[in-house]
Amino acid sequence: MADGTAEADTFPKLLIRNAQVRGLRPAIRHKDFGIWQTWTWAQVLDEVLAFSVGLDELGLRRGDKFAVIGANRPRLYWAMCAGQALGAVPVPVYADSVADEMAYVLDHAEATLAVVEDQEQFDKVLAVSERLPKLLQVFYDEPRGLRDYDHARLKSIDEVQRIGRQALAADAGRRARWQQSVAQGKGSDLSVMLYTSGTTGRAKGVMLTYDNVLISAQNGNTYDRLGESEEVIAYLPLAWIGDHIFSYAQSYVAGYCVNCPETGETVVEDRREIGTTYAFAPPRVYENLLTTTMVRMEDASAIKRRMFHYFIGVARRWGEKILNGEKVPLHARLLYGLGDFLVYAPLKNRFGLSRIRVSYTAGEAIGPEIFSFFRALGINLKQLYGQTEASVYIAAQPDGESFPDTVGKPNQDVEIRIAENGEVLFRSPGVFVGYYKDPEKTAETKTPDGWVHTGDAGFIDPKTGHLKIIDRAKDVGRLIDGTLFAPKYIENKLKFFPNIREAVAFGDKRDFVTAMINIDIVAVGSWAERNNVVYGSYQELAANPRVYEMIERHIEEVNRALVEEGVMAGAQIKRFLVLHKELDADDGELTRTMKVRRGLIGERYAPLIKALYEGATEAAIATEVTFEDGRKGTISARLKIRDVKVAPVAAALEKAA
Amino acid sequence: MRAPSSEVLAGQVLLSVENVSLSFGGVKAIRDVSFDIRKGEIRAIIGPNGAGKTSLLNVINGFYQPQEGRITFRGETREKMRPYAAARGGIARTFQNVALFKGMSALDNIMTGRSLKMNRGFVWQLLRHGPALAEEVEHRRRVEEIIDFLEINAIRRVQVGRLPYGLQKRVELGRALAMEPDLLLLDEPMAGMNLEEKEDMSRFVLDVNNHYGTTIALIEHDMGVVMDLSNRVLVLDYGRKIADGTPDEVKADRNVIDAYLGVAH
Amino acid sequence: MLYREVGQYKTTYEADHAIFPLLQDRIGIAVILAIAFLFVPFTASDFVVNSMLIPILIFALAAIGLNLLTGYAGLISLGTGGFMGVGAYGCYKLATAFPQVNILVPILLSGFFSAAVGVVFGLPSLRIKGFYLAVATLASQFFLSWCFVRVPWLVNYNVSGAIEVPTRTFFGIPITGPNATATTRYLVVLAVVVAMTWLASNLVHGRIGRMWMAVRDMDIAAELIGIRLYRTKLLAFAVSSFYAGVAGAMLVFLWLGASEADSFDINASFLVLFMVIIGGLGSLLGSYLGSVLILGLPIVLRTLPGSLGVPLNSATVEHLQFMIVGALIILFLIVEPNGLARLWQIGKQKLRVWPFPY
Amino acid sequence: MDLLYQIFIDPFVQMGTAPDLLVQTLWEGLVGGVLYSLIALGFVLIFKASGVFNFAQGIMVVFAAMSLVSLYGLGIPAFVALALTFAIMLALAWGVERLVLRPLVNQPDIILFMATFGLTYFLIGFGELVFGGEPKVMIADQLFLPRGAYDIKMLGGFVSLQKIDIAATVIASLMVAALAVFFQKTRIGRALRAVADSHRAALSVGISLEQIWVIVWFAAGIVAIVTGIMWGARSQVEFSLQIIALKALPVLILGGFTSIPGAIVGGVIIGVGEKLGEFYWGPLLGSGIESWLAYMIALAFLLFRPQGLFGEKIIERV
Repeated sequence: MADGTAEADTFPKLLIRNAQVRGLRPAIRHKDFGIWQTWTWAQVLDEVLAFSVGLDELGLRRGDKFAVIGANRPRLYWAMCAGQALGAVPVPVYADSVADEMAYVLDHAEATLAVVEDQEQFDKVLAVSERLPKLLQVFYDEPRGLRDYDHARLKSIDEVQRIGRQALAADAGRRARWQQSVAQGKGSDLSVMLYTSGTTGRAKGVMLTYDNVLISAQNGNTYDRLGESEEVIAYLPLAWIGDHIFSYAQSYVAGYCVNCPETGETVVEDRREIGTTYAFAPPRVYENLLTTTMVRMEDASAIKRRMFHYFIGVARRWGEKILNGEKVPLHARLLYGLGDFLVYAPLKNRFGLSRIRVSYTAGEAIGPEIFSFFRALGINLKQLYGQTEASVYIAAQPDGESFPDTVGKPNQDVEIRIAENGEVLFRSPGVFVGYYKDPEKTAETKTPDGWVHTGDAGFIDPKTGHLKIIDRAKDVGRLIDGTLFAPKYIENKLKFFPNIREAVAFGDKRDFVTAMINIDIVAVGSWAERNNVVYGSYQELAANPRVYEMIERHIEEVNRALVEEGVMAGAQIKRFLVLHKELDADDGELTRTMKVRRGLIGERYAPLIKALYEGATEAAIATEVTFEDGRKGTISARLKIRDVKVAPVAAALEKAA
Repeated sequence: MRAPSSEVLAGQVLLSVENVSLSFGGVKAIRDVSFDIRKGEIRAIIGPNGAGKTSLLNVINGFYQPQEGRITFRGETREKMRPYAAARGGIARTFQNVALFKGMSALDNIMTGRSLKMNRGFVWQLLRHGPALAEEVEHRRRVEEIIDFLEINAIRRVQVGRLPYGLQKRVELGRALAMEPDLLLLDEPMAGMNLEEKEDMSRFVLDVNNHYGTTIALIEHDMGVVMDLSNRVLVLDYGRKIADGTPDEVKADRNVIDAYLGVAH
Repeated sequence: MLYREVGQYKTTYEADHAIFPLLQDRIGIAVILAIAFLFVPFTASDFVVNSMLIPILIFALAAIGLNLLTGYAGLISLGTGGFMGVGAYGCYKLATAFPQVNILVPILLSGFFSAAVGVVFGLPSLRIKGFYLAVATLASQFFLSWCFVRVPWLVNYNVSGAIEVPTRTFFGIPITGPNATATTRYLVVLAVVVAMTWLASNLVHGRIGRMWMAVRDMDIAAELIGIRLYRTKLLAFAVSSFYAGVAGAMLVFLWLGASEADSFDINASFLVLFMVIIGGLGSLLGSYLGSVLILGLPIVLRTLPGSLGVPLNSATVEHLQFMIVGALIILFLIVEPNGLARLWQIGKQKLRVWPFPY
Repeated sequence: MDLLYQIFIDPFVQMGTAPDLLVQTLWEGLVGGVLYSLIALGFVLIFKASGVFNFAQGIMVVFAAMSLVSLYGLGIPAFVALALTFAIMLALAWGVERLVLRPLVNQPDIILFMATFGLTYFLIGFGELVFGGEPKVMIADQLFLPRGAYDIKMLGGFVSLQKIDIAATVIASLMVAALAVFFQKTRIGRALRAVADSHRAALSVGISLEQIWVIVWFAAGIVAIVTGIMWGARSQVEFSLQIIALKALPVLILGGFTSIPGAIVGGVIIGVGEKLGEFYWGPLLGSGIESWLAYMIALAFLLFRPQGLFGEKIIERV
């Protein structure tokens, strides 16, 4: 922790420091009214000061909690800092959460006021306001449509800032007093509360101190040598620890510029305009980029398409090596250079990733070919393993050590330990204080000596010394013959195939492993068009024998891979079926964050599972579904079930050896 | 249902049309129609096809010249409106089947709406620097507010010819708003839209009315929409006024029911 | 492919309203200008300069003029030739009336004559549209060319009935008349054309350009927005004719050196109209491309057989030339009715989204 | 004052004093007008049915005349040559439809207009290549067209009527009559009228657009042949003649682009006006004013009746 943070150990202090050290550098931009409105650090300080004093005037006190609800907008980030300057604690809330979820968080956090983006968010708060006696005031950013509302407990942020500026103008000492209150803040104070929606149960409020967040941010910066000249684009949920660290903490520590896109659908254009140097995204973002790329290229002229695929081939062959600085033959370099001119550079230009230095994927496992695709283009894509409870950083891949199936080495100041049941434990400066108002949960996850149970099972890969995550620890089971069975691990391997959208594997306390597959309608659909397979509906396409064959091949590949892994060679998939409907969050089969609800699926599709294990070649099923417009109905179908070849273990082991 | 707020019903008259008749050759499009529009209200004009609704709008903003009658706008009485005078006076208009400038981007279309408000001379325009640029920028700022208001940021640069119908209608509304009108005439703003688009458009119409305080006269077929949006409804049939009043009154009116159920005249 | 737009973001409306928002375009323009001003003069042969570059530039200017009227304001005109003539004769009168004045002054002032005439013959455009208007402009064309022949005053009663361009100097260097070198004349023309193109692009990118296009695309809506149709249309006629006039003046003073009345007859009008249509309505770039094609093609066709060693007598070549030009015009219209400029636009778009098709 | 006299009084005095000259002028104007009408007719036919403003009508006239003369020159009997010429015009119509119109269907008018320009250039080049550039003499006698003139003594002077002119007038009238019948009575004719209104309407009559285009262009071709013969017989056949196409434009303005009677009336007005102007006012301005007089007449007329003589008033809808 070299510069700054030692003396500047809170966000407000960092802001003041930045305003002094790099007052004229851009701190945050927002594509608004068609151009990039820009604020320098000095300006941000001015805005936050006014905002903060305004909040003070309106009665926000040290220790109060206040909710921040909305998309990534400068003023919402300022709101956090403005509150923190008074010693209050921001509680960012997922903007897409429904009123009920919102009510729970605000109530549980005992928020006294909320800063919301616009009418949409306010309406949600309003809808549940009677359940929130503690919530006294709401401030909004976007006035549109709120004109007619009762403004007794409602103010625009402008208004708040105006009040602040008045107070500052009225009283010369005001500013000094504000600075004192900033000075009172210590690194050990509570900085933020982030609610994590686990796969089960109510959301838990993770309490993080300034030290947790800022030291982790500092370590992250040194790890990737991030400086004040970085450009990042902030489009991921405020309430997500990732965004909090990357678009807030690291920016304040390093002094780099954060860019807020104009709207959700213009992110790609906006990213292209800005040219981000440092990026962070869950796998699906990269996945979508790749899928759209491939789909679009299908419409390109034949020559262009061939050229594209040829050079992508070249890239896949040599790109990684070149990126990792290995030595490659001259002709390969030349070929790659040509490809760079014709394909890679233009492609990165379209993605807006031409200037990218470091780009992380985290939160989920990423498909190997997706991963290697971006690496091959010369994009320094790396994996990261983190948690809210760790202020993100647990493990990450160092430059030049990227592998699709590992999550990297422990970050600076982080210790990792594997429990005998295979669960990963860690200890670091980022370790959270505890769950808000929930000591026993805290005790469950955090040992007295500061070790945290990640709840993930994993192992240190002997080859690379990197951490590998298999699955949620509680989901890891064993077949009757005792072989280790990690459904998630298998499912991910399956999902890596673009044609497979979701997969659910069964096998715990059973003789062998089976799987239910969800095809990806986009990928398989365009495959069907190209191979003139006619289909009328998702159901029809899913049942198509040629689709079955395709899926079967994929599964065989997975089996081979499992064998090579060694550890789970015994847990190969023996039988599978392709589901007639997409697993859907609206039907409760997935969580809002698109994780499968294994238990519920187990019950709902019991007849199918039964069939899978009784060796039947067909099974009937009727399921209730919820349509777009909320109506309910049932779909019923007869599904074919297939056996799959399993790879000979012994042979493979020899190969491995 | 939108309760006709008392101050609107009391509000003073912005525009009144007295005994207006209009005919093309022998065809009588409007026969001796009188009605008024009050400041700040949303005034619906309904009636079966060929009832003369559009012609009435055309008379109000001076595109057609009536043979008889008077038009009083902002206390100023005229035999006939002139398009330029109408526009200057603050009457803006959208069209039944979108009349955008097809060759131009959404942004330029809306910018064109501000032509009246821009007055840097030809020479400055030639140089496109100093005052001319400053003016351009100032008006761009205003236009961007409208773009933001109508949530068409994403299609700012798209040539309007390529836009889906619903968005075209929105851009056209934007162009009209760019004139900062006191009276906004909407000719079937929701024609040919799906439910969702209709709801959006209704929301925009209401927002315009209360955010900019613009008085609005709109022609609409969808009765539901009319009832939700408007303070008062004028009903035309065969160029004649057959009813005029609050949505409920009109709904109850015998003539209206006949006209809509198509009883022989 | 060549376009790298990453990092080109705008923080002000001034920057956003730039005529070339993309860095790559700005570079391209700079390079072209550099070549035109610094490279060409020292390398190109007099033949190339005289028989290609100068006329191409001059007609490009005329085409820009017509494009402002037809392409932007949507008013068809078949009178360009006449307006060019007015410029030429006007310039001649001025130049001979005030010999001491620098020749560039009358060349530019002559535009005002044609502008005035243009407005007069533009008046019908308030009542009539489309082909009717085209024919109305034909009236001006025929009337004017008649004047050029019948009014000896225009040529100061020369027995030849033609304009004879006097030698005039600019800082001691002759730029008009027999002893002005091709290169100097080229540079003068280039300077004027570039400057006027810049002005034109300013115009069409601003309020006036938008008003013209509004009138073109949907005059009713334009009128109800408060755009005064007659002002807008007449302004278009004035500006358009001004450009034509200057082009005409340069045609005589900086290219032909002397002119018969028939340099400005109906064929001239059609020639320019071709350039605009083939080049692309509503595109300044198109005006240049059109000029290059329409003037370049015959030269190519004339020189081609010879260079290929095919023995053809000049008459036959002449006829073939007519046929081919005719056929090519039709072909171009079929391939890309929106003109060469659109082809360029499409190409550019492809380069921007490369490797994607859209 | 003196000028005013020359303009407003003197010409009419002359008319009064030498009525025979007046009649002569009127007659020549009439004949000239008839020929204008013929060309205008060609335009109208095509414009009515395909919305194409066919600038090539002029060159078609020349082309037709040239073919006829040249074919005869090859020793083919006159009427066979005439028949062959018809065939040629049919081929031309077919070719135009195939190579020009079909690929450009649904393009804006201006584009099609330009295309006919290209066509003109092509035909000029092609024609000169085949028939050679030099003027030719129309085979009037072989087609049994009368020559010479009747000199009628009237109004104290002589009025001479060229027989060929009379013939021209008669034939033109017959032709118009024929076309009128064709349009009113025949199925195809009605189809053509339908097309003018809407293309679908035409299809409902059971004729494809392509066919219709071929037909109208062929019809225009026939008109061209007749025009060519007449015009050629009066002066001679040369390519410069194609410019007379432009002369037809003011006629169209007067008569409206879609009205056959309009074309006739307009033609006569222009023809007569032109001759009178040239003869009585020309000297004041220095001769040659007929080069623009027609347009000025048309223009002046336009300002008062934008939709032409027979066009109906347009009501703009929004």
